[in-house]
Amino acid sequence: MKFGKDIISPENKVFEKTKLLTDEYLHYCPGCGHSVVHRLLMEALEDLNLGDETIGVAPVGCSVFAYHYMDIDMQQAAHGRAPAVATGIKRVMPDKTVFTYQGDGDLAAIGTAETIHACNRGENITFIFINNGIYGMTGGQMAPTTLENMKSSTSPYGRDLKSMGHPLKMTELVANLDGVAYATRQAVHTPALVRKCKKAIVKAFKLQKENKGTTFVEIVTNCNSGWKMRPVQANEWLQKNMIPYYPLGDIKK
Amino acid sequence: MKFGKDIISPENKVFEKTKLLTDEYLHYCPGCGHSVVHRLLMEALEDLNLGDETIGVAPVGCSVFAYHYMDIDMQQAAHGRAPAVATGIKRVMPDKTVFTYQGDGDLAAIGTAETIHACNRGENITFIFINNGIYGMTGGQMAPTTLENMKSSTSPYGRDLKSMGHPLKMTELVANLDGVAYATRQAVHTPALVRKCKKAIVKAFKLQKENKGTTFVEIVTNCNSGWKMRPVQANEWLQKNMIPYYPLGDIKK
Amino acid sequence: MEKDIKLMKGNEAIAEAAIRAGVDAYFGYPITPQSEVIEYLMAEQPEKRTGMVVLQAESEVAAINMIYGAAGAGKRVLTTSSSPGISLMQEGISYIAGAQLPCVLVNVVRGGPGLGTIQPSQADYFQSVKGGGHGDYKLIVLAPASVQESVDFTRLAFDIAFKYRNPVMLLTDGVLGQMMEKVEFFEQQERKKEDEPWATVGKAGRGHRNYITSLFIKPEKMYEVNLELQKKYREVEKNEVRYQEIDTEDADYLFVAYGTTARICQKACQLAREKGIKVGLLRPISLYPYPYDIINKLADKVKGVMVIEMNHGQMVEDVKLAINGKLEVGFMGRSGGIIPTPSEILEALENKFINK
Amino acid sequence: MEKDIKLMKGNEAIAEAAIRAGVDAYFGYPITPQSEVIEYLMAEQPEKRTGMVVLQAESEVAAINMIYGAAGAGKRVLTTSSSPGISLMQEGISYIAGAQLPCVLVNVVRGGPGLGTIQPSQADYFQSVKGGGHGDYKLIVLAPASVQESVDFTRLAFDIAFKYRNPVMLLTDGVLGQMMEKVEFFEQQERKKEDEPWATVGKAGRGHRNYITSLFIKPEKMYEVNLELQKKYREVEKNEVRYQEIDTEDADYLFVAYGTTARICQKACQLAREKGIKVGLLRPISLYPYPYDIINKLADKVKGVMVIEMNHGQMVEDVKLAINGKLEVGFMGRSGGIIPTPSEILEALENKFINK
Amino acid sequence: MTEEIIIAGFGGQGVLSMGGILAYAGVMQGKEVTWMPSYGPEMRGGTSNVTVILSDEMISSPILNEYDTAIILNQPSLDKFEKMIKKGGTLIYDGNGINRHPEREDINIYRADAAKAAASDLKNPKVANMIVLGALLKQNPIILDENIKKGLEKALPERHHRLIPLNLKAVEKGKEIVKIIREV
Amino acid sequence: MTEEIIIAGFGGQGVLSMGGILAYAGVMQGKEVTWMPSYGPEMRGGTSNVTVILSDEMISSPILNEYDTAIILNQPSLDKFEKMIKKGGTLIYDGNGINRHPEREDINIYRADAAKAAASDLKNPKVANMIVLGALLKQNPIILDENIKKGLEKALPERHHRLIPLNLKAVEKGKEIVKIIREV
Amino acid sequence: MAKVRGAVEIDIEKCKGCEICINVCPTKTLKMSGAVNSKGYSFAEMINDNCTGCTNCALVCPETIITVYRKKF
Amino acid sequence: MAKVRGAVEIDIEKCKGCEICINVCPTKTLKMSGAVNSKGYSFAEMINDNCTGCTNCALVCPETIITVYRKKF
Ligand SMILES: Cc1ncc(C[n+]2csc(CCOP(=O)(O)OP(=O)(O)O)c2C)c(N)n1
Ligand SMILES: Cc1ncc(C[n+]2csc(CCOP(=O)(O)OP(=O)(O)O)c2C)c(N)n1
Ligand code: SF4
Ligand code: SF4
Ligand code: SF4
Ligand code: SF4
Repeated sequence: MKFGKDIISPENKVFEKTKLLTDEYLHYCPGCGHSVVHRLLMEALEDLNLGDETIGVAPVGCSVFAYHYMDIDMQQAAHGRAPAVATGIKRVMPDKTVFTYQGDGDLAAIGTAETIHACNRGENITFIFINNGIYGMTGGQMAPTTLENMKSSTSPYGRDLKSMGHPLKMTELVANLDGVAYATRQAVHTPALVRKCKKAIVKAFKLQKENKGTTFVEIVTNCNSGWKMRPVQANEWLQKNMIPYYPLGDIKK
Repeated sequence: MKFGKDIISPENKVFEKTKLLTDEYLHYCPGCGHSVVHRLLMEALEDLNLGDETIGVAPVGCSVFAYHYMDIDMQQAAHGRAPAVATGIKRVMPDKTVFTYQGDGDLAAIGTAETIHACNRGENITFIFINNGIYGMTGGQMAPTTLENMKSSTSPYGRDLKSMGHPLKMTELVANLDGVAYATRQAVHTPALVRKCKKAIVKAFKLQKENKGTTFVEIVTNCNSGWKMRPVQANEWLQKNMIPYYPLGDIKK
Repeated sequence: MEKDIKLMKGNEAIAEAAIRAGVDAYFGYPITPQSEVIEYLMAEQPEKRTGMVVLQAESEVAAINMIYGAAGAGKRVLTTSSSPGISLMQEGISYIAGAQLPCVLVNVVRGGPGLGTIQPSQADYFQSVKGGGHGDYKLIVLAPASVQESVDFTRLAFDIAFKYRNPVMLLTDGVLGQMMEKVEFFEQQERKKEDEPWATVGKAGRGHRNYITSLFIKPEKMYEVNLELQKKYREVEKNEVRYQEIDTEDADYLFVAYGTTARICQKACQLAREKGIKVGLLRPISLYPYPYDIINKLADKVKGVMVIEMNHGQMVEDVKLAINGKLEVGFMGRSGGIIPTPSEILEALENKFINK
Repeated sequence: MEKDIKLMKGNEAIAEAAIRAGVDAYFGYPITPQSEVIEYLMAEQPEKRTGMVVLQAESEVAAINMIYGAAGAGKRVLTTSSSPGISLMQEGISYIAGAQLPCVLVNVVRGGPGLGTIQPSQADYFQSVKGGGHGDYKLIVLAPASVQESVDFTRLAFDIAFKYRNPVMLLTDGVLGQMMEKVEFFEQQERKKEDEPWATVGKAGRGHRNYITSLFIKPEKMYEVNLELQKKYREVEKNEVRYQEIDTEDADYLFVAYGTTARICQKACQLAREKGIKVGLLRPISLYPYPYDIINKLADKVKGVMVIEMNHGQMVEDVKLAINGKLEVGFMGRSGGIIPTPSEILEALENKFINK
Repeated sequence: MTEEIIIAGFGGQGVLSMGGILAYAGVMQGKEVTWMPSYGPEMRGGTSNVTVILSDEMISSPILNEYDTAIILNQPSLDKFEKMIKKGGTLIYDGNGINRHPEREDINIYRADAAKAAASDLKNPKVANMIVLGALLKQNPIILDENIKKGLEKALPERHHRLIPLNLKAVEKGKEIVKIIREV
Repeated sequence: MTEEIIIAGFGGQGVLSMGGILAYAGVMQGKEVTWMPSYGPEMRGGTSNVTVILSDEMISSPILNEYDTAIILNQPSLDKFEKMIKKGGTLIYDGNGINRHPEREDINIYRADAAKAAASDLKNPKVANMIVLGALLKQNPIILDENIKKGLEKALPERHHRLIPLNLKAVEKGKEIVKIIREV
Repeated sequence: MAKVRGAVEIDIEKCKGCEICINVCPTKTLKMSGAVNSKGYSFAEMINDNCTGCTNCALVCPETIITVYRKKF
Repeated sequence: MAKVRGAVEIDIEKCKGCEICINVCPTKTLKMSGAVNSKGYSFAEMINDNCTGCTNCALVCPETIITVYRKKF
C-alpha cells in the first residue's frame, strides 16, 4: 500500500533536488556527509543564481568525483592544492565565483601552505572544508583533525598526542589571517544544522561577490566507513565527540 | 696611537667570541643581523654546554652557509623544509638538541606546512626564525613578512595588500598550536635587545631539554642590502617600522 | 621605420616576450638565476599594459598549481623557475600533462644535484624530455640558444601549447638567462578574447558543464586516455621537430649540442676549420620531439659524432638511439657550473677521433 | 626447525622486512596502493619490537625531508609512496643524492599521468632510472618480481645504500603490493649501534663537526663533487648489475621485462614453448645499473627481442641502447592499469617476428 | 601440478577471505601460493575478485587469461568469468541471485546454494563462502581437510579462532549440498 | 670583424655597467652584441667580470678561452686574465692597487690611472670606469664617440641622463691620460 | 485551524539504507522496508500517513532522493 | 668609588665598517678609521680612553670581532 498518494502532485511540492545536482548515482558510502554538503552547495549557487558563472575545484579525497555530481564547471586539483588552483582561476577571472571543496587531509595536512597563503592573500574564493576527522578515500587513515585517542588505520591504538600531534583547528587558525572575511564551522547531521549550514554557505558566496576576501566554511561530518560505524551511530558519535572539540558557529564574521 | 693598551690583557677580558663560532670570515653583508644571531645561538649552546650534542639545520637563504660558522654538527636543508629535516633528526635521536635556523621566506612562505605541522606535533625542537621582511639571498624579493607598502624587487611600488596579501605574523600563528611550548619575538639591534634575545634562546633550549614541546624564537632583524639602506639606518628603520607591526616579547610561555 | 631592437638579459627578454605574446597570467617564485623574470614583470606592471596578472606564489608547488587552474580556464599562462623549483613542480606538471592543459614553463637550469650551485648547467635534460613526473607524458621542450630565440620561442611555445593542449617547456640556463644580447621584439599581440570550448569559465551559454581532470579511475578509460596522449605525441613528433645544421654539408665530424653549448661548439667548429678539420654542428632546437632522423642521416656522412653537454651524459643517449650503432658516439661533459670552452671541446673531438 | 614462512601482501611484507632489517625510522604519507606499509607498521608497533620510529608525515614533501634528516644522522630510514607522491619527492630525492645519504625509497607504481588511476603500472621507469629530479644523479633501482623478492630486496637495498651512501629505490607496483605470496623472512637484525663517521649526531667525541650538504656554490667544487658522484656510479655499474635469465640458452626469441610483467612473460614463454616457439626471458633486476652487457650478448644469439612494459615504451630505450642496432627491438605496452595477459604478449611477439 | 582459481562475487560475500583461507591452506600443504585481489578506490560495495594459484612449482604470472577453476557468487562475475575457464575446467557457483545460468558444455559445472544453506542450516550468512569452498573441495580435493583447518588457524586472527569449528562445519555442508550440473 | 673583450674588477667598480654601455654603444653602431656577466650568490662585494663581444657577424660562443682585449681594474683580475689575452691583443689597466704589473711581452699594454683621475680631476670616483673605457677607445676606436653617447642614453635610466655629460667627459679624460706601456 | 498533511516520494533505487531520514522524522512516518533494491540496499518507505511535509528527512538525506509534498486542508 | 676603565680590541681585518658599534657606544670611544683593510672596508677603532668596557659594541657587532677588557682601579 502507498501512503500520501493524494498529496503527491506537482503543486504541493515543497522540496526537491536542485537542478545543479546531476542525476548521477553518488559513489559515497551510505550516510556520508559529503553528499549533503554537495546538495547545500548547489542549492546555494542556485538560490544566488550563480550556477552559470561558478568554477568549483574538487580535491583528492572521497569527493574527487564531485564534478560528476555538481552540474557546474569544475577542475579536479592535486592533493592539497585546491587553494592554489582556485587562486589561478580567480586571478584570471576575478568576476567569476570560485570555490574549493576539500577534505581535512587535503586542506589541513598536505595543503596547509596553500590554505594559509590563499587565506592570507585574501583571495576572493570560498573554501568548503569537510572535516570528517579522517582520510576517507584512502582507507581511514589518521588526519590532522583526528581526535585524541581516536582510532584510525594509522592510529590503530588511538591517536597519541605526544607522538602524532594535536587535532588541528584549521578554521580558528585561518580566522587569524587578515585576508579572511568570514570563517565559520557548521555541521549537517540534523535538519536544523543543515538549514544553518546552507545559510553560512550562501553568506560566504555573497561576501565573495562583494569582494570581501576569503570565506571559509568548515563542515564537520561523519565518515562512517572510516570510523567503522553505522551512519546513524556515526552521527551520534560526531555530536558527542567531534562537536565539543570543534564547536559550531561563526569564528570570524 | 693605541688606546687602552694597559687594560688589554687576558685577566681583564670580559667579552670574547664564543668557541662555538668558527674563525671563518662571515659572508654576510656589513651590519646584517644574521651574524649577531649566529653568535647568540652559539653562546647559548656553549653556556648550556650543548655544543657537543646539538644538530643544527641550516636553511636556504643567506644563512645557507651557517655550517661554516657554527662549530657544531649541521645539516643543510631544502628551501622551507628545515622543520621536516629537524623532525627526522630528532625522532631518531630524541636525546639530542636540534634546532632549525630559518629566514622568513623559508619558514613563512614555502615552508609553511612543515612549520605548522612540526609545531602542531610539538616536535621537541627549537625554531630560530629570522624575520628580516624580505628574501635576502635571492636579491631582495618580497617575503610573506614584507610590510605594507614596503618596496622590494618583486614589489617595486610597495607591497599592495590587496593583490599581494598581508604581512604574516607567524609567531602569533604558531602560538595557537597546542604543540608549541614557547613562542617569543626578539630583536638584536641594540645591546639590551641582544641580551634579552640570548635569554630567550637559552630558555628555548632549556625547555627543549625538558621535553616541553616546540620552542619558537622569532628574531626581527635588518636586511640592509635588501632594504637598500646603510646598516645603521636599516636598524633605525627596523625600530620605527618593523617593531610596531611585529611587537617584541613573549607570545606564549 | 625603426625596428624595436633592445639589449636585454635573456630572463628579462622572456618576461617582455610574455607580455607581448598576450599572456594572461604569470605565477612564479624567486630562485636564482631566473628571478629577473618576475622582477621585470613586477616593475613593468603588465596589468596596466595588457591586463596580464602577475603573482608571486608562496612556493613552486603553489605556482604550478595556480598555472593548472588558470590554464584550465583556457588562459595563456607562464611560470619560470630553476632546477630545484622545477623538481618541486613535477607532480603538478604530470597533472597538467594528464589533464591536457596548455601552458609554458621555463627552466633556467642551474647546477645540481640538490641545492648545488647557481651557475649554468644542462643537467635537467632527462627530467625535461624523459619525464621528471610520473606516468607516460611528454613535455614539448624547446632549447633556445640566444636571447633572440628566448623571445621568439616564448611566443612559439604558446602557439604549440594551444595547438596540442600540452605543456611546453623552454630549457635555458644561467648563461642564456643572465646574458644580454640584441633582440628584436614582435609586436604586442592581443590577449585572447574567446574562451576555449573545453575551458572551465562557468558554463553560461554553453549549456553543459566542462571539467578538467587527470583522474580516470577505470583502467579501460585510463588506457584510452593514454592512447590518446600517445597519438598526440606521434603527431607532435611528426610536426614539431626543429633543429639547426651548421657547416654540415662537407663535415667529416659532427658536434651535437643544444643551447649554450651549441654556441660554444659553433666557435669550436671555427677553430677546427682554422686547423683544417672539417667539423659541423647539429643543434637540436626541439629536445622533445627529438631530431632523431636528421642525426641518423648525418651519421652516414661523417666519421665521428661528438656530443657536448653541460652534464655527465644525458642527451648523448638520444644521439645513440638516433645513430643506432652506425658509428661510435663520443661525449664530453662538464657540470656543476663549469662551462666547457671552445678549445676544450675541440680537443675532446680530436682526442676521440683524430689523435687516437 | 620450523621456517619462518608467512603468507603476506607485498606491501606488508616490505613493512615487516623493514622492521627485521633493523630499520631505525619510517616516514611516509598514505596513498593507494601502498598505504598498507604504514598501516602494518602502525599496527605492529615496531617501537616496542626494535625501537623503530614510525611517523605519518603531513605530506610526501615533508616525508622525504624527514628521511633526509634522519639519513643525515646515519640511520637506516625508509619511505614508501606511489607515483604522484614520488613526484612530489623529486626535489628531496635530488638533495639526498647530492648530499650522498643512504636511504631506501619504495615506489608502488600506479597508472598516470596526473591523478590517474590506482591500478598497477610501470610508467615511472624513466623517472626512477633517468632522474625525475634535477641534476646528474642516479638512484640505484631494484625491481622485485615477487613478494619474496620484495622482502629480500628491502634488506639488500639497505646494504647497497650504505655501501655507496646512495638512495636506493624499490620499484614495485599495485600487483606486487596487493598480492599475497609465501615469504620466508630473514631473522631479526639488530639496529645499527655505531654512528657513521660522516653522520651528524652531535660532534661529541669526534672533535670536529660534520655537516651534510648538497650546496657547492663554487663551480670548481661542484664539478669535483659531480665527478666523485660519477666515479661512484661507475663503481655501482661494475658491482651491482643484477638480472635473471630464464630459458635463454636455446631461445630463438627473447622477452625483456621486469617486475610484474616479467612474471607474465614467464608464463608467455611457457605458452610459446607449448606451441614450439623457443622463447626466453631476460629479467633486469637492477634497473639502474642496467644489465646492458648481457642483453647485448643475448642479442647475438636470438632472432628478435621483444620488450614488454606496463607503459608506452620507456625501458625499451635502454634495451635499444644495449643492443645498439644489432637487431630490431619489438615493444608491446599497456598502461593506465591495464595489465597485459600472457597470451597477448605471446601474440605480440608472434606478430612482430614470426607471422610477418 | 598447478591450480589456477578465480573467486568472484560482491564485496560483502567474503570472496577475498575465502581466497585467503584457501591460500593459507595451500601454504600448510607445502605449496607455492599466489593470492591476487582486484582492488578499487571505493571502500564500499562493488564487485570483487581474487585469483588464487596453488602449485608445486614456482608460480609465474599472477595475471591469467584463463582459469582451471572459477568460484562464482553473483551474476556479473558469472558473466565475466564463465568464458575464461579452461576447456575441461571447473565452475562452481551459488545459485542465489543468478538468472542466467552457466551455459558452457566443455567444462564441469557444479552448483552449491550456499547463501541459502548458510542462512537456513547454519544460521550464519557469513559462512556461505566456506560452504562454496567445501563444494570445491568435494569435487577437487586439492587441499587436505587438515590443512584447511590449519589454514583457518593462520588466516583468522586469534580472537576469531572460536569460529573455526563453524567454518569447518560450513565446509562439510558444502560437500554435502554440492550438485553436479554437468561433468565432461 | 669581431672584438672579444673581458672587463674585470671589484664589485663596486662599475664593471658590469661599463660593459653595458659598451654593449649598447655597439648596438647603436649596428653591431651584433653579447654581454655576459659572471654572477654569484652574494649581493655583496667580491670580484666581478663581464664578457662583451662586438661583431659584424652573428656571435657564436659567449664563453671564450681568450680575449682580444682585457680591461682590468684590480689585481686578482689581472692575475686571472693577463694570460688569457690573445697574442697581439690588448690589455688596459688601472694602476690603482696593482702591485704586480703585467709582464707579457706579446701583447699591447696600456695603463690609465682612472680611479685617481676620477677622484682628483673629475671629483667623482664613480666615473673611473668611463675613464678606462675612454682609454680603450683611444687605442682601439671600435666604437664611434657619437655611439658611445647614444649608448649612454640607452643604458642609463632617464633620471640619470643629466650625468651623461660627465660620463662623456670621463671618456675624454681617459683618452688623455692613457699611457703606452708596451706596444707590439 | 488549518490542517497540514504531507508526503514524501523516495527514489528507492538510489536509497542506500542509511536510516538517517528515519531518525529525524518527528512523526515516525518512515521505516526501512524489508526488501532490497537492485543494488542490494534495503530502502526507506512511508509506513503511515502522519507526514506533515516538514522536509526534515529530505534535508538530511545524503542521496537527495526524497521529494517532499505538503498540502493545507 | 672604584673607577672602571675598559678597552676593546677589534680584529680590523674582519671589520666591515657597518658602524653599528659606533652608534651604541655610550662614551663615543669608537670611530671609523680613515683607512681601509685588505678587503676594502673602512674599519672601526678606539679614538679615546673613555671606554668603560660596557661590551655594548661587542654585543651588536655582527662580525663578533670585538674583544672587551675591563679593569677596576
Ligand atoms: C600527492 C598525493 N598524496 C597522497 C594521495 C592519496 N590520497 C588521496 S585522498 C587522500 C586523503 C583524503 O582524505 P581527506 O582529504 O580527509 O578527504 P576524505 O576522503 O576524507 O573526504 C590521500 C592521502 C594522493 N592522491 N596524492
Ligand atoms: C625550491 C627552491 N625555491 C627557491 C629557491 C631560491 N631561494 C633561495 S633562498 C630564498 C629565499 C631566502 O629568503 P629568506 O628565507 O627570507 O632568508 P634570507 O636570505 O632573507 O635570510 C629563495 C627563494 C631555492 N633555493 N629552492
Ligand atoms: S569513506 Fe567516509 S568520507 Fe568517503 S564516502 Fe565513505 S563515509 Fe564518506
Ligand atoms: S642580503 Fe640581507 S640577509 Fe643577506 S647577508 Fe645581506 S643583509 Fe644579511
Ligand atoms: S536518508 Fe536517504 S539514503 Fe538514507 S535511508 Fe533515508 S532515503 Fe535512503
Ligand atoms: S660593529 Fe663590528 S663590523 Fe661593524 S664597524 Fe663595528 S667592529 Fe666593524
